[in-house]
Amino acid sequence: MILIDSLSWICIVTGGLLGIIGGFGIHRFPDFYSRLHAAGIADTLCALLILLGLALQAGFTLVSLKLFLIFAFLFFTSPTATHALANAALHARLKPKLANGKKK
Amino acid sequence: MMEFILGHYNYWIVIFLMMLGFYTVISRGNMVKKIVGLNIFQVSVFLLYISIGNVSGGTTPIIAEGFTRYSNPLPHVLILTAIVVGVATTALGLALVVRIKEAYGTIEEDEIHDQDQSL
Amino acid sequence: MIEQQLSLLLVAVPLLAAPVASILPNGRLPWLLALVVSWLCLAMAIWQFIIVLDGHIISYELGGWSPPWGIEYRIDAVNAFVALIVAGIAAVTMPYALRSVEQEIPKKQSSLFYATLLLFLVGLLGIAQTGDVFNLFVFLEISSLSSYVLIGMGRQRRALTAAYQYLIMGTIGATFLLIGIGLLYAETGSLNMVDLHARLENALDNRTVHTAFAFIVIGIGLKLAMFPLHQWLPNAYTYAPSVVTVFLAATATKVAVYVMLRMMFTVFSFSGFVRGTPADEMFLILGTAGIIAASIYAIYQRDAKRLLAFSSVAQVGYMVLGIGFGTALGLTATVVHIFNHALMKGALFMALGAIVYRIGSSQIDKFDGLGRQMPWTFGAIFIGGLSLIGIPGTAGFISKWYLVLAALEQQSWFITATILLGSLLAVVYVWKLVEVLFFRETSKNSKIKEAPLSLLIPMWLLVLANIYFGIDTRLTINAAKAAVQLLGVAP
Amino acid sequence: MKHNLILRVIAKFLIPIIVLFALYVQFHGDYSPGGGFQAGVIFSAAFILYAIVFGLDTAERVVPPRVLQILASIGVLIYAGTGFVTLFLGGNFLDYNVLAEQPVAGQHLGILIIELGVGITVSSVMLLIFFTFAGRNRP
Amino acid sequence: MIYAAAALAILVTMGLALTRALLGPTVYDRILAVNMFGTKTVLLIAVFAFLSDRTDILDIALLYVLINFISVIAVLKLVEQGNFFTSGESTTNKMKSK
Amino acid sequence: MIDILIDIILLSFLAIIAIAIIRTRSLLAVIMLFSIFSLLSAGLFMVLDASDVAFTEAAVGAGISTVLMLATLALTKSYEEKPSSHRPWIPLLVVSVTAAFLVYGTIDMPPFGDPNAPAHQHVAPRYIEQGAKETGVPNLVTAVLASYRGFDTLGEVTVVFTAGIGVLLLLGGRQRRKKKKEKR
Repeated sequence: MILIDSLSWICIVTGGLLGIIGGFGIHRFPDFYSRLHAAGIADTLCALLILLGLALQAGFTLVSLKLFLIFAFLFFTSPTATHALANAALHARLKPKLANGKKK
Repeated sequence: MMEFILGHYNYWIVIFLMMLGFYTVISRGNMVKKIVGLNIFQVSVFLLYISIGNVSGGTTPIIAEGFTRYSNPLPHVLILTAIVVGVATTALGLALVVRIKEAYGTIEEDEIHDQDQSL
Repeated sequence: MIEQQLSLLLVAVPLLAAPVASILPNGRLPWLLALVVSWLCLAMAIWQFIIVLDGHIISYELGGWSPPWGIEYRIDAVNAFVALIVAGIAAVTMPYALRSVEQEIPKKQSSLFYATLLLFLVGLLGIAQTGDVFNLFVFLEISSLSSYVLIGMGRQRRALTAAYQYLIMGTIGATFLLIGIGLLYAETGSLNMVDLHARLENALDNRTVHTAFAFIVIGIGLKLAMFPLHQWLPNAYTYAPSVVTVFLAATATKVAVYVMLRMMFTVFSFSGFVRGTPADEMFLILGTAGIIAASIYAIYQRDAKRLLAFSSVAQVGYMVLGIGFGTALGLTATVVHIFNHALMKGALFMALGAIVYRIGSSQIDKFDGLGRQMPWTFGAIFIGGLSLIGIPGTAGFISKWYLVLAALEQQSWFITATILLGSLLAVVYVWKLVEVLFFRETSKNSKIKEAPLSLLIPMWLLVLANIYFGIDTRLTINAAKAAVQLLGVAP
Repeated sequence: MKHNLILRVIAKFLIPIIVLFALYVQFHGDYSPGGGFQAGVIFSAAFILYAIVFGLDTAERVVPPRVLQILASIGVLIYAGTGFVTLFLGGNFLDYNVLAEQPVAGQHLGILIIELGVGITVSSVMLLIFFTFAGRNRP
Repeated sequence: MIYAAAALAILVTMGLALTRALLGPTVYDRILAVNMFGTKTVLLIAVFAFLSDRTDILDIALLYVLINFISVIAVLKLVEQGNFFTSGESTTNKMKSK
Repeated sequence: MIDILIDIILLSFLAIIAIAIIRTRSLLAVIMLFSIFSLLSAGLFMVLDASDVAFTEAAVGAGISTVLMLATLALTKSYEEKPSSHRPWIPLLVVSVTAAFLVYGTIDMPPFGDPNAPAHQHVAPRYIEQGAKETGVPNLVTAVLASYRGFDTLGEVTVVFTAGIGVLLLLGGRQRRKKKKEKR
């Protein structure tokens, strides 16, 4: 029992921290694409960890099924949205900020 | 005094929100933005209702084991209806905006006013 | 069985008919349905009115739940009277609608148009019947939403901006009403009007209730086109299709006046919340200001529909005055004026609709000499105008008479003078119409026929009603007196 | 959207799940949050997604607007009709007690039926509104 | 306790995302921030469901994911194609990034 | 306690967003901010124990309203709001007076969350105590919505229906572009 509790603690805390890091990421990175990157990775992992932590608390019930569904949705939709977003930005000729600092 | 503030801060922020929405409606000339403002105004009124219906220490009014105190379901019902009314109004308002754009070529109230005056 | 369910069926039958009308094939079928339904409603409204006229109160529990928990329809003489007006106007407007709508609305939209018209009727009847403040809000929104659409169906593009303006102001009004209802609920825990009244008796000093009162009055005031809040009304009436103008002008503001009465007397107790407070003065000031300002505006209009619209704002001023007096005489005047004004504005706008049907415009400078080519329509405008002024022998006289009596009773010479001045101004703007229609030369090459019978008959029905109720006042005055008693003001 | 293969695949996969979720919300609304209105909106959201990804024409082939309009009317008729049925069974308007032998069973049945009516109307109206907006100005 | 901590962390992230949505600078940044904000709201609701011990409100979180996805897709459709009727084969690209 | 904290933080987020909406000129950004506003207010509804309302607000405000606004934007092609030439102080005056009235009204209001407030004492207890027994539905909101106040819901459905046919009437017909002159 303690094992599961502590596991879920770890998961949730890491998830929360990752979320905050991602939040800083979209401020600290210089241009849109790198922000996308930060948001994309940190976001999905943060969601995964938090939902996993919650599922551990809930045990093997309908609740964890719902949590799994939420995660599945997030897992599919978040990258899709991110992908579509990157696509759209590229399509609109939004130039990445390159090393030499030239912007569109 | 402290107790009074703690007991009413929620209403006050909600009133502030309401007034932001109301201000958007009456001060902006852009028709889409007016409708956004109207929505904010209405949502804030919904928040007022839900605040009224809240019971501290209560839970959402779905009967379940282990809970004895539930928040008041009646404001929730009223607000469900009001939300629907709100979206219906929004849809109609936006439809009118689209038609106005087609007829006048603009959705700024000032310009429409000028066009009507010059007729 | 029908008798017990009557108060409900009055609302439920058109409610059932509206979705049916929307899926009927375009053409005359939806119109026929609307016609039958509106006549059925009139029959039910008359029946209901007869039941309650002797002081009987119908209480109908929707869903079988007893009042404070469920929604109640509570019909007394006031509700029944207002429902009768709405159903009556609908029943007269529907035959008129056929030709007028065929001309103004594309044929492929006719079924949807009649469905919306029926929904408008549902909303108004629902407001009139209900005894629950939130149910009132819902039906108010049904009627408002359908009226926004109906106004937007006008042929000129300004109809769209008029509808939009009305939508914004109407929604603000409805939201204010919603805030008021919410605050009332927070203080009492009830939504039923009678129950609210009982629970507000000992909350006279409660500041929340005062705020609720203010918000409800302003919210309804917007719907009512009470003087400084009337900006939506002239445009809406001017650019809406003729039928819609007739219906809107004859019913919508009247129902709003009724809601105001209901709120002031049934929900809040007038003597507790209005008398002796700034609200009391406010009503009188706004009423007089409305009468004078709107009448003067009316004189300067170049569009006949707009002229009458401003006249409507002025007439609303009379009703507000009656409420402001808060005496039995004042209320009688208001209730009678609700009825009489529906009759005269119905007739006048129908006549204008007939002119629009023939010449396609409501600009006064295009009316030259039209009265001689369309004598019956002109007759309707003439008699309707007399009634608007308040010449003895017409319905308009009765309500003005009671209002003057009420003012004299209060020994308020200023207000008496205002009422008379308002009538004088009405003479000016009615004369403006009559002069152009009858005494100007007809432009030579125009050959304009009299309006078709299907427009003339409903129009003259209302005109004759104007004369009839100007001579035989038993029905209106008795109804108004019964109404006033129920509102709790000692005679 | 160009190059949107991923979007299409995901949408194809998601839409049935959304519809399933809508049905769950519709019929499980007695026990958990939700009900006819919410279900109707979710249902229409599924089709809106379909229309956005696969094009309005395709979506309108699946559910023609005329059908939607009729469905919208049918929903209201189901609701109001339930009221009339209770009238004929001797109760007041919308008094579901008379719908079954036991009042509580009648209530439950009545609530299910009217929620269905709400769901049908809301989903079709929302979809209809979206189609009308999206289809305006179509070449 | 742990739920409260998680809720706080999520709130902080939401605040950060919100500032990005307000600052922009491009429309895509805003969409990105809105998307992130939506995801975090979902998590907040899931956490709150446990916090208040009413796990049946997890349905709402499920709904949020969907709605959030749809609105993001709708914004992209508008930005990319400027209309809602094409199926995506043609690109009219009426609106450049702001 | 954490409830109150979440409540306050979410409310201030809402206020920030609302101010941003007033100040932003780009309509696309306004609409996206509005979408967040709805989503967030739905979250707040949930924190205030109104899960059904949260459900609806999320589906309607963030879903349908946003999509419709975006569709409107696509049709009107107006992405920027033009600066208003109105004088701002008249609306400001109206708003301040209204706000003052409301704040005056809240002074006598029962404290937030007070279980002894009149709103929770009169009609509501019956719903909570008897609702599930009388209707067989444990979700009290559904019970009240569909049964006790079923007629309101019929009205609500009628409102939706009205909006549907209203939009069809206003936008359904094919555009009549050629007749522009006639329309004046």
